[in-house]
Amino acid sequence: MTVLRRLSTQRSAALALAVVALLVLAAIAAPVVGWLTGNSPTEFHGEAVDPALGGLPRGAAGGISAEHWLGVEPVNGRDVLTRVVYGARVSLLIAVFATALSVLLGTTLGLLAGFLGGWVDTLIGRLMDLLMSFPGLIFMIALISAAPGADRRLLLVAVLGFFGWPYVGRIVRGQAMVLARGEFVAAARVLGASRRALLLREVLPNLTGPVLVVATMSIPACVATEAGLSFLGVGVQPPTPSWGQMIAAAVPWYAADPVYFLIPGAFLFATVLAFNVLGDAVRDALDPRSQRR
Amino acid sequence: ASNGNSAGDAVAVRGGTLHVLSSIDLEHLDPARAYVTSSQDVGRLIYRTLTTFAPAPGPAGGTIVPDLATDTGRPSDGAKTWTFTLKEGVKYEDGRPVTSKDVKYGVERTFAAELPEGPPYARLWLAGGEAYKGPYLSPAGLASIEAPDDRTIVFRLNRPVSDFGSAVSLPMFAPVPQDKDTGVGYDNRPFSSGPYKIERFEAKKQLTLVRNTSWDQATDTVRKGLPDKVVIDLNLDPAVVDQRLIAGQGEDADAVGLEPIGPASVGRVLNDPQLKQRLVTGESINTRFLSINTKRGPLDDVRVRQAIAYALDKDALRTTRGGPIAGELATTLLPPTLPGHAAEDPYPSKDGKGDPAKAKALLAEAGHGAGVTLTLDTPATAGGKAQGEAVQAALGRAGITVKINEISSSAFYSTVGSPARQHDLVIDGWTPDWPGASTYLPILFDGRLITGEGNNNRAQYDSAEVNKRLDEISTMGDPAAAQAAYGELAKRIMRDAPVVPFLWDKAAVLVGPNVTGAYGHTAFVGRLDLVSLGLRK
Amino acid sequence: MSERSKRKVEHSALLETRDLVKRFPVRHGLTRRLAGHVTAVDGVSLRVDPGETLGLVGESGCGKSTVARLLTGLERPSSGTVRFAGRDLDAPDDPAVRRELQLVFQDPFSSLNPRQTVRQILAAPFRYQGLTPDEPVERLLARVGLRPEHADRHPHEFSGGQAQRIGIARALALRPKLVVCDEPVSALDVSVQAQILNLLKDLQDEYGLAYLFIAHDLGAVRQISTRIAVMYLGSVVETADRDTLFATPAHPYTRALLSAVPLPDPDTERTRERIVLRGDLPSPLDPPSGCRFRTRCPQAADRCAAERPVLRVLADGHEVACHYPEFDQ
Amino acid sequence: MSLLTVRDLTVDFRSGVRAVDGLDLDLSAGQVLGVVGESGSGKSVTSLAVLGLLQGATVRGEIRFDGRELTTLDQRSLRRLRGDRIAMVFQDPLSCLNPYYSVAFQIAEAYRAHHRAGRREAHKVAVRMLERVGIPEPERRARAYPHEFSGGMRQRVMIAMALCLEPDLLIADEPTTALDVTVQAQILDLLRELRAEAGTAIMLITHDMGVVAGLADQVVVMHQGRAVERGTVREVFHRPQQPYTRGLLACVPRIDGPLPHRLPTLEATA
Amino acid sequence: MILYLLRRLAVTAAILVVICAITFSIFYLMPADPAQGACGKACSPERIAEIRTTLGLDRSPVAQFGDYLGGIVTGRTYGTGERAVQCPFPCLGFSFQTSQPVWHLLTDRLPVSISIALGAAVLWLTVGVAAGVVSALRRGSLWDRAAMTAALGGISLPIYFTALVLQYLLVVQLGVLPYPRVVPFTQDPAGWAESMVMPWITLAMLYAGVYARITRGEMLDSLGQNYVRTARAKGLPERTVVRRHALRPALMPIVTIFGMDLGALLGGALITESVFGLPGVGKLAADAIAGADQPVILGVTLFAAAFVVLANLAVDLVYAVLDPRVRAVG
Ligand SMILES: Nc1ncnc2c1ncn2[C@@H]1O[C@H](COP(=O)(O)OP(=O)(O)OP(=O)(O)O)[C@@H](O)[C@H]1O
Ligand SMILES: Nc1ncnc2c1ncn2[C@@H]1O[C@H](COP(=O)(O)OP(=O)(O)OP(=O)(O)O)[C@@H](O)[C@H]1O
Ligand SMILES: [Mg+2]
Ligand SMILES: [Mg+2]
Ligand code: NI
Repeated sequence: MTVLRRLSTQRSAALALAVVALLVLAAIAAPVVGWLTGNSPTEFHGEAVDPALGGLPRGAAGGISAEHWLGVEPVNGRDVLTRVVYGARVSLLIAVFATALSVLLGTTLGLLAGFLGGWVDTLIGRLMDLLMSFPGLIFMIALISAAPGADRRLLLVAVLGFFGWPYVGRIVRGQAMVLARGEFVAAARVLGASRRALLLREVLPNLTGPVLVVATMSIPACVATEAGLSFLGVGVQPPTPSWGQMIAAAVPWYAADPVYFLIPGAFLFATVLAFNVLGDAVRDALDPRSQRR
Repeated sequence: ASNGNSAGDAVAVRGGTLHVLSSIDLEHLDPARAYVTSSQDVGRLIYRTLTTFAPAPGPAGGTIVPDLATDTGRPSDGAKTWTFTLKEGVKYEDGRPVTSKDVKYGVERTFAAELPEGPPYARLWLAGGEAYKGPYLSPAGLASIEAPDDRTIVFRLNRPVSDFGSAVSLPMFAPVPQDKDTGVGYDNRPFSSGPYKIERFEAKKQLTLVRNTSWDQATDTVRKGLPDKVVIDLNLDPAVVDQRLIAGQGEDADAVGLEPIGPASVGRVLNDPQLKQRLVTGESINTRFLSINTKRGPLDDVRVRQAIAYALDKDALRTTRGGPIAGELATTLLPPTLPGHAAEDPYPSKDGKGDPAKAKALLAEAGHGAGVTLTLDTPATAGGKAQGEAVQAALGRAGITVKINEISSSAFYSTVGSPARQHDLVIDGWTPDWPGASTYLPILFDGRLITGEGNNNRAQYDSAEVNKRLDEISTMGDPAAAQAAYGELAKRIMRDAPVVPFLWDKAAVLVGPNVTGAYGHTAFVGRLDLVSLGLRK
Repeated sequence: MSERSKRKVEHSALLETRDLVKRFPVRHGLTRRLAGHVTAVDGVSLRVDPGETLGLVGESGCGKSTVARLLTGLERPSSGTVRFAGRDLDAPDDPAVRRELQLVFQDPFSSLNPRQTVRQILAAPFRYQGLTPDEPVERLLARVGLRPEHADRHPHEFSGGQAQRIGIARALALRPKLVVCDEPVSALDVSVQAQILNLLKDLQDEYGLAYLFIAHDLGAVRQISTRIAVMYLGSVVETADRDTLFATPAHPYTRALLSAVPLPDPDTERTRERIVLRGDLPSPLDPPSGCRFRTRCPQAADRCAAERPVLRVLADGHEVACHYPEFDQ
Repeated sequence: MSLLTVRDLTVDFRSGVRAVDGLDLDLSAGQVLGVVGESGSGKSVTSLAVLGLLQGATVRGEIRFDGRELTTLDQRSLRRLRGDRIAMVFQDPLSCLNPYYSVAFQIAEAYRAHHRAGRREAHKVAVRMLERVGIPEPERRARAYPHEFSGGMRQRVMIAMALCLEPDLLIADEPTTALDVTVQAQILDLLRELRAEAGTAIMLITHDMGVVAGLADQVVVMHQGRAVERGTVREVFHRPQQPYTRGLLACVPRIDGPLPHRLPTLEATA
Repeated sequence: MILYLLRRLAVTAAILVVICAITFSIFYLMPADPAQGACGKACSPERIAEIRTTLGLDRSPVAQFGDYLGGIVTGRTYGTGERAVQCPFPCLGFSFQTSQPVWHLLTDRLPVSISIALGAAVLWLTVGVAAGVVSALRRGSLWDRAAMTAALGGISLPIYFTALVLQYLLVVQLGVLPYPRVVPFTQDPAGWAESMVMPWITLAMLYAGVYARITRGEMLDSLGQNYVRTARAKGLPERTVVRRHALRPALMPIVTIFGMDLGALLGGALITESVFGLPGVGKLAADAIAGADQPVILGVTLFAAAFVVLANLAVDLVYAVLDPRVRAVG
């Protein structure tokens, strides 16, 4: 919690925290936003678009109006604002769960590798090398399209988490290795601590800092990758909105209806930026020596 | 439909480089394997077939005219034997004459398992075709194709086929000299008998055609061969193709699109009079429909299917494809561009926007007042997604919950073509291989042709009455009567609502300001007929 | 204690090592090629009697810390034995043995877990041993001169000297018989050094502890030790009673070492005779043949290169490993 | 004549720490000034302030070197002075040598910063300097990298680097603290020799009273940024005026003399 | 050293085989049936079976995998008899879709990918490193804060977003650049550069941000090193101090990351190439996945992985050359 306090004293970090909080709030309160604006994320508004012009939204700036605050989607006239807030739910949830998965896997395996060393380290190290030399995106697409029946959201979480853990693992392994050689671990060993106790009581608590930093950094990476995957055609199933899904749908329209393209893009950018700023700030807060700011 | 800008001041000049911009890949150049429209359209520049489509806009384009052959074929033996005579003076790119043996060899190649993808007619119709494995395994050849001399070729069929003369317009009836056959490799470099030969082909990237100097305009009534060079850029981003053509600058002034413009470009083009002038709209013989799996759940009840037919918002579906420019809302199976079309609207709604009330009533009558839940298979493409959502929204109004099952586009056809793996609904469509219903209704609605894999009858529609009628029509000697009979049968099928037609396609293609002779061709689903294009100087 | 009485209790040595050897593989460069083995500890035999302090001195890299790690089970010997309180220490994780043999580290901060409070750190020995603390943390703190309110602070809130006190308190928690102190004062300021040395002495007086006190600072060793062993390149070259060692060092290395320590007195410092050794400590990867010290020894002879001297008794309690020990002085 | 005069030197760090607080120093040419004090007493900061190498700190007071006021000198002139007339040897020789360059390069670099000299010539100077500070086989060892040297040899390299320009003043900040006593004795011998030969003035910073006793002419004892005691080495060691100095001398355990059961401690730092 | 290289190469090969095996098995799970795809819209089950045989899909997966690996090492022959097709070393098979040798497809597209990757790399290295160095030297200044904010922004921008916004501004609105198309460098260097500018900027926006941040951090680190203080104490000009004593060590980690990024980029500029429709290896991969073109996906995956692994090896070797501490004791 001291970390949180230190964060709030930094202006940029406080701002980023506010943005993230606002987004989370919007995501949670998505139905409220729908109710306020009187729109649902899946309802078509044929009257808001002009079929004769290929479904271009009627009115200026992508059909921004009193009913549709951020305009409507071309072709089907769905409300962009409602879809953006519902999309935030999906995108953030996937990112958070994927991060949780990769942190769990990465911490466990990285800890074991770094602490136990020897063949365990070799094995896990090789596994991480292997996973990191995979062309990840190609693989994610292939894996997701290989399992067509499953729930895409779970699949995305699984795939993002699975390909993300080596990055956590590498950092944890390095730290655990240093810590395992450290004198306070030696002290505990001299006192007769079991391996389990060494791992859980002495080493693990000292990893919370780096893990927290990679986790904060991993969330925006997951949001962006999820969007990228949607862009490449393997996102969540329609009509569930996600930001990547929306951007992907808007790509052909970027010249005809730039507003439609810019809005989910801007949300995505703001989110990723906010998390990145936050990640930096967390790192600085945890590491007083850091002279980054 | 506009006939493009070929009229007026257009002065077609020989020479120049024509650019063709395509957002997809030419699947195959090998005539044995070419079966998609763009391959056929491009193929016409490279090789000649026994007959071919007339190079003309509108319904005239559906007419079959002689190409390699001197006429459209002479049937005998009750249309079970077809004889063609080759024109004199038709030469390959190396100057040697095209012989009937090459045509025979070309057809035989299509039997080889290495060269799949092509149309099935040779295998289905030629006597002894079922057992033949292609020239690589049986070099002796197929006896039912005879080449008594260099200019005569005779096909012996296992059944009467009244429109075999149309069938031989397919690329698989193009000549292939045996010594030039490189098997699978032929796909990259087919030997030219047409006005252009291949200079360079990089799959999914670019095809460069240069003039075949051995080609003689005098032997060819179809192709104009105006540009010196044709460069086809493949696999471009569709939006980029549209934007380049809209800008029409530099080389792009000499460019045409191979595919219709995307929905996102429609507004820009139609709002700009100058651009609108460069938009060429062609009619097509393609019909789009929603297939309803008649074998599953509540869908075996005709009232449920009819409810879907009423509920479907055809207009919304059309909007996903670009609005009115993409075609007319369909009410029948056979489009007006096909002989045998008979106008009717068995499931009417205002402006084609669907009639949810009627649909609800029908559902209630069928005992599904509480609603039903169905699964729609769509390809995981932007278009598939948009159409799926339109179906979902429209049927949702009538209390039908639709779940969308996205399938990667590579797996899409094998999934929906497998009765075991397909779900309830699928957005579908069909283009006959030549104008007429004979390569349409029998393939799609003959219940006896339902197969475990590669199934085309995605409604799994199997009506003894319809099957019987299909057999009767296939033996009709008079093509006109047969087409009329197909028209009536189509109406009959619509009563059972196994499919809900929603769009009779049109294609709106952009051409560069410097291009002449552009028109949409029915046989190429309304896209440009490449053989007539030329450049202004 | 007189020399004589010490002889008598020989059979009841608290800690005794015999020919301890520890080799480490050394890898180098990009290829991580095995460059050879460092023999960090090369046949060390030591004994520590109950209640005494054995000082272990030597220059950096001579293997002092490795000895400490071998004794406390942090490292397994390549060969040789350790006997502690009459038992062979070959089961290094035997908690009961561990309890009586504790370690104090050089760097007071890195030996304390930064995430734990002092209370947690001082409770750890009991938790790891599965015991219930027999005295409150505050008592333990008081024993090393800290105040009760220090219990709930984190290590970084202390000065170096205070942190070292916590380390000592942790080592004392289980009431060990022997505490190995690996350079416990090297990282501290001179004024704090004195305090810690005094504390260690007080604790020894109070609890009858024995120490193995490792240092490179001869002054500190002299201050606290009863007996002193001098190490050079992995081996003990001389062992003697404190006063004997400082008065009559027999090994040339010991003599050089003593003469090199600067004395804080301008007059003596400027006039006394100095033995300045040539060169550096040889690489333990490739030690010299025979006597390890011969490359820097002012009186090396041929024999020194051929034959490795073993520790031999020079006088009562005075052992030296040299072919030509100095008897005079 | 005084070579270096420091008057009322005060250094404040941005963090609010006053590291040096009104310090006066005097050092004559060819003399050795010992600056002793405990960790954090401001010894290193003082030396850096003299060279103008302090960053993020405000330096007030006077630093006169050879008649020139250094605190107001422009960067260019100050740079010319560094290395050329005032050289410095730091405490931890490993981290003070750049691991990416050979030792000869690093010595030659210093030479070339102040002399017009070709690479080859500078290299020769470097080899000569290495030989002078007692590195065996200087020709061969010149091409070696710092990590291939032992601690004592690295410190010799540092000294060679400092002396290659024959400076008037050598500031040695704990030159032997990281070294073993036997090696320390070698380095101190080297410094003694250099001073005798070249007459270089040395400001010797250390916390080891013994080192000062053996080498210094004048001594300044620092405590919390101030000079608490100053005088000739004899005065300070034999008749210390301040209790702090007395404590400092007494609390260090010695290898000679009487052995107290408990060491006296400095109360101030408890 | 030779032995070491051989060992590393062996490990590399082993990793590639494992990657190959995993990729192979994943495409076994994929629902798309290449035979079905090849059969076209008018197809019979018998025909499908026939095609399966010719494609070798009826053999056991293990046997197919064996054939595949064998093909890479020794080349292999497809089909039998008169129409047998020789696929020379290194045979990665033929594309199901285009019947072209995969190796040929890859080498065909590599120039485009290399153009994109190298050009972008030059851009981001110069911009990123320069910005990072200046920021580090003027820590806390307005420039520093502006540069770091920009860097963070660059990092947070999704590639396709940057790409399309650039395209919208530069091409659609301002018309200063043409739509990206393939112009071989050898034919028309100016056109080549023009067509590559947007992909370069797009990638450089992202990576320059990353590199600026890394450079700044590393520079701050090395500027705080004692040897930098030594260099200043020697009286070296500040420029020399920065260049020689601060930048050089700071570049070491950058070299590492750069090697890995470049390796990854060559095999995987998936999104950039897709957005700009440039037919490089990444686009090849995207298309192959969309078309379930198993041999091509396998080929690209292996190729990309090989790049990453070899880049790692190269980085290690470069490290050994640059860092005397590693170079030592060879
Ligand atoms: N884990 C290890 N792997 C390889 N070599 C080691 C290891 N531990 C110690 N060494 C080597 O063994 C020798 C003795 O090291 P040790 O730490 O015991 O010396 P020390 O006397 O404690 O030195 P110091 O006074 O610097 O603490 C050194 O040369 C050291 O490099
Ligand atoms: N860059 C800096 N920023 C802030 N405070 C500093 C900085 N450098 C030194 N100080 C502070 O200045 C004081 C004097 O430090 P200095 O390094 O001069 O001590 P010292 O006498 O050299 O000690 P040591 O014997 O440990 O080297 C210390 O309190 C230290 O914390
Ligand atoms: Mg040690
Ligand atoms: Mg200092
Ligand atoms: Ni010391």
